Amino acid sequence: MHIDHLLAGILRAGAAVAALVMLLILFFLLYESWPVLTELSVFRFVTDTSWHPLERAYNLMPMLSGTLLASMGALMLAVPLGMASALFIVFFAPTHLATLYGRLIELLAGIPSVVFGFWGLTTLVPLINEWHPPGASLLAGILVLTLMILPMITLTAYTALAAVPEELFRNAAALGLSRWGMISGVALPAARTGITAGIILAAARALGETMAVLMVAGNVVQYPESIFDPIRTLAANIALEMAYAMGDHRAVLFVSGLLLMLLVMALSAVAGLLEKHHHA
Amino acid sequence: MNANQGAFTLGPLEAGPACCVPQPVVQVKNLSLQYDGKMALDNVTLDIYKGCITALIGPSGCGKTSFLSAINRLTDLIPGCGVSGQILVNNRDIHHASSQVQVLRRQIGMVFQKPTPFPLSIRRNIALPLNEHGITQKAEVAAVTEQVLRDVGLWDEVHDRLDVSALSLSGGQQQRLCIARALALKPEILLMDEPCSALDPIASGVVEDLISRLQGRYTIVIVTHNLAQARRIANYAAFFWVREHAGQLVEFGRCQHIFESPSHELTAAYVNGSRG
Amino acid sequence: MPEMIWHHTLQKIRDCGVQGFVYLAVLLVSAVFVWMLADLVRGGFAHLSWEFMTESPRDAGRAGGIASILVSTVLILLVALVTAVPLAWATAVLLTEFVPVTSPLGKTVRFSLFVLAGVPSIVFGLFGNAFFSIYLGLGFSILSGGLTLACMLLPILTSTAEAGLRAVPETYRLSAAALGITRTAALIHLIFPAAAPALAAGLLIGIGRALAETAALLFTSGYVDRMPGSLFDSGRALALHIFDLSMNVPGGDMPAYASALVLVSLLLCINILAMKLAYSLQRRKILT
Amino acid sequence: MFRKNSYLLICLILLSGVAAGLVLLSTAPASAATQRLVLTGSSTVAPLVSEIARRFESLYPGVRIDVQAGGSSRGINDVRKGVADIGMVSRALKPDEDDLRAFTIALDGISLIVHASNPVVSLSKQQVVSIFTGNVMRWSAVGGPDTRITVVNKAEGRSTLELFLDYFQLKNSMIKPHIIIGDNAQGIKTVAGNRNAIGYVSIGAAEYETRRGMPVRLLALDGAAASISNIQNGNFPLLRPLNLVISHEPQDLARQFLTFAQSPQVRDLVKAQYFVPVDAH
Repeated sequence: MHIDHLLAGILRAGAAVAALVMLLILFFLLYESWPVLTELSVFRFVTDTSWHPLERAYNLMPMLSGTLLASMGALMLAVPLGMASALFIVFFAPTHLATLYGRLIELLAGIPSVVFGFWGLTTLVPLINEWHPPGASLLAGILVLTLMILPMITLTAYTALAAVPEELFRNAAALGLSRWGMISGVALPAARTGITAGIILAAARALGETMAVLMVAGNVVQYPESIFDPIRTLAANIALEMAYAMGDHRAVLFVSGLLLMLLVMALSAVAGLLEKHHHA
Repeated sequence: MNANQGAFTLGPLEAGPACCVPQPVVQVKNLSLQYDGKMALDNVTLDIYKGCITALIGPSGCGKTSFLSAINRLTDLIPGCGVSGQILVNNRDIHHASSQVQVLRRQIGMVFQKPTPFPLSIRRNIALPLNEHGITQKAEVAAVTEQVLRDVGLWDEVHDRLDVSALSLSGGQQQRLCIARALALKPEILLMDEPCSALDPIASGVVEDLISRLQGRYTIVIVTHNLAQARRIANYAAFFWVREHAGQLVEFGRCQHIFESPSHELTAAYVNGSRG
Repeated sequence: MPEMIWHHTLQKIRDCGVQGFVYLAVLLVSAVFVWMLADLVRGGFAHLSWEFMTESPRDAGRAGGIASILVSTVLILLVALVTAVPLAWATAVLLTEFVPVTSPLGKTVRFSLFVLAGVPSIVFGLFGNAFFSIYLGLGFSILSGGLTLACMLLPILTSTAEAGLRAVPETYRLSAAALGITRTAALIHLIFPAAAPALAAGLLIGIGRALAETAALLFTSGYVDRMPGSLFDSGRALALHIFDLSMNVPGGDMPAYASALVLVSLLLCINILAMKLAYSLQRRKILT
Repeated sequence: MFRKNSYLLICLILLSGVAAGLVLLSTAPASAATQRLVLTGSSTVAPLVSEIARRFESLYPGVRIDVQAGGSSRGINDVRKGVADIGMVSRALKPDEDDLRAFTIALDGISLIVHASNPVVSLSKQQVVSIFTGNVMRWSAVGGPDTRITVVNKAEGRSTLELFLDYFQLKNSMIKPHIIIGDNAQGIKTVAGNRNAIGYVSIGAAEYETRRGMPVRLLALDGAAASISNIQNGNFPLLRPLNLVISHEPQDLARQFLTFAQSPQVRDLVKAQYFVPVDAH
């Protein structure tokens, strides 16, 4: 009896520490960004002329727009391709090919972002540069992000589709539905919540990604006029400037970290809710 | 190996004395049980007699399994389960602060509906609970293992493969192993929750036979849906019924009485197969 | 009925179109990935050698190998695991075995881990820099990098362990309790062994994550590329080495390719191992 | 028995962790006994200091010197925060930095670089300003091929950027860059990989990389060729000192290292990096 109590006590302590990490992170982000949040008006982050921290201009909007544009562009490419990949595995491919392709996608899901960034830097950027200088651009960022989130979308969509009961398909086939009729009418609606949750998680990943984008997007703070213009994302900005930032500048970087975290948290909360809703 | 070796006294079952005496070992007084505030068992008072087989019968959901779990305090493990009333085992309140639940459960063995061997070897399945209760000497553990496997008639079937996974046994064998595992701790009381219902008819027959041979040595409380089985092996029977969404004890008495001349019309209807 | 035939023809065309799109997409995705992997192998294989694995980098990584990088990577990983695994598994055991799913404690812990799982890695880097490097005074060291990674690994290790422990049949717990076995003993002798494949798979996933991480280490473990003498020294992780070589070292592409190849093969092995464990787990579930 | 295997695997991973931990614990006291110096800051100074540190270590066994690049501002920042013992700063200290003390170890210049295939050999001050502010978008306007110019700018916090802006009397917000880079080496690598790019870096670093075969070329500034001799005789207009800075009275080891870094013992190293030793100035 007492040994169980002892163990429960130890476990409680462990769990408390694990839970405290979250609070600690929040506390330190707030603590470090506090000087700016209290001294500077929040509007400065929207109304300042640009992002020139050494000239005390702290407009985060160009980087926020860069972050959102890169993520949305990546989603626009990765969702159709990822869905097609999942449909291929579940419905179109012969078994051995499906397994092979599934393995390929699983392998890609494990490739670190820095390798994607490296490949983008050495292969994609020079290619785009040939076509439309300077090469390091929103487009390169979008392409690299697409490669990164595509496996994620495929795997979640595959899991959701595989969880649709087999009888539904048999019934659909018995009703004489065409293949696309079956997929669009039965499979996709049945797997909808799972797929959506996967896409939202992929979006969160794209928003928070640092290294790959840092390496290929050019990192110029601006509102891009075309996809060939370079951009800087919030995450890349932190990685780029954190090392030497002092005073307000450092605090603003923590603010952008906070902003990024809230964005990503909101997305994963939506995904979590969807999933819960789905299971209920 | 000689079965009578060492301190272990249980002889071959066939030779054991069969004594079922109307002397209460377990006294259940005003037991009520609820899950998250919903009453599952309402005010049950019942005595379990020493050395006898008591069958708990009644339709599904009338609280028989809950009643069983309350006796060895397995209800502690169910979140949101509340128990009120008193249960005395050998005149000691099982909920009394000084009574240790591990000791209680050693004293009261339990066998579940589905065979539940641990994913370990056959030998380890029996050795693990022994070790946990302080019996660690290898020779003693081996002796007990052989003894209880003989008791359940499994020794001849498995003695040459004690180190294979218990999961490789057939369903009937697994259930007998579970009974052997419970017997290894030398319990006074055995609780059995439909021990035959998950088995095929032949395996079920073997296990039923085993249970009836255990009569007299152990006080057995068995939940069963098989009325014929209850009639064949039990000395006493307790009939439960659902009233107002909660299980209640309707009638308790000798088996013969319950099945042949029940005092309550519900019991009569149930044992005749017209209700339930 | 000509309309009906027309309708069916349309359907067929549509089906073909969809099929065409799916095949095209798959072909494109496979082609790009094969292109990428081929690039890595082509670029890195020639540079790989025994010396590359056993020598320390010289001349900013252009010459020499990655031995010190590998040592730093392993050390950072170990610090992360030694810290995160006990915490994560303790939390998982508490959540599955000791508190009900709906209890306030369980809900709080689960919620905070859920939130933690959504935090971008660069934010972990910010936190690690502010807390471990500056507030605790660990500076740029393997210790602060490893501890930052540990925070990052907590949610993934906890959730995999929790799922693994929950998959252990309830009957084991009940029958162990019915035999008067303490929870602690049941945990050690029954539940942990039964959940071992899931725990191992989760551990491998965590290791994979940690090996791939760059952003969280940028401002915590630093990027000194020398052989670390102690945990208080700065150490450059393999992923960070690739980043530095490709961004900051003219002529660093070849060793960067080779390092990337090493990292990807390492992660590949870990993934295959994790997948094998997961599959064997599934197969066993079907068998029993 | 896969379960057994995975149990073994877990044990193995954890055991190796514990073992490694023990090994490290046992080595920790030993390494605590060795003296350690951390230097961070300018990517221009870092390669030189790394070489100096290596020589210093070979002269004084048991000393470990870690060098990390990241920009002059980082050097100042880290020294102030106590994260680094010595900061590397590739410019003179500013008036608001009088809490620090600087030790100059070499001189360097800053000049523009283009890809080696670019026919342009020199640019006037006005042309540079036009290019960097986005008024001139194509190389043809300054005598090059008819391609778009890719402007490579330095990230904020780099002293190379500050000195460049100062010299051309620009503000960073006026520059219309296409790529932002951090380290000198990244700038050289970017220009080497892009035929249309123009950037500006430390002359020493550019010289070092061109000698190693990087396809970049230094442009003359205001008619003065970006050469070592022009820096040495002070004819080059965009000069700067390479400094090591400290925030308080240096400990024994730090003082020893500072003295060593300024001594003639490292002059060959300074020259090997294509910088100009101070005593020769």
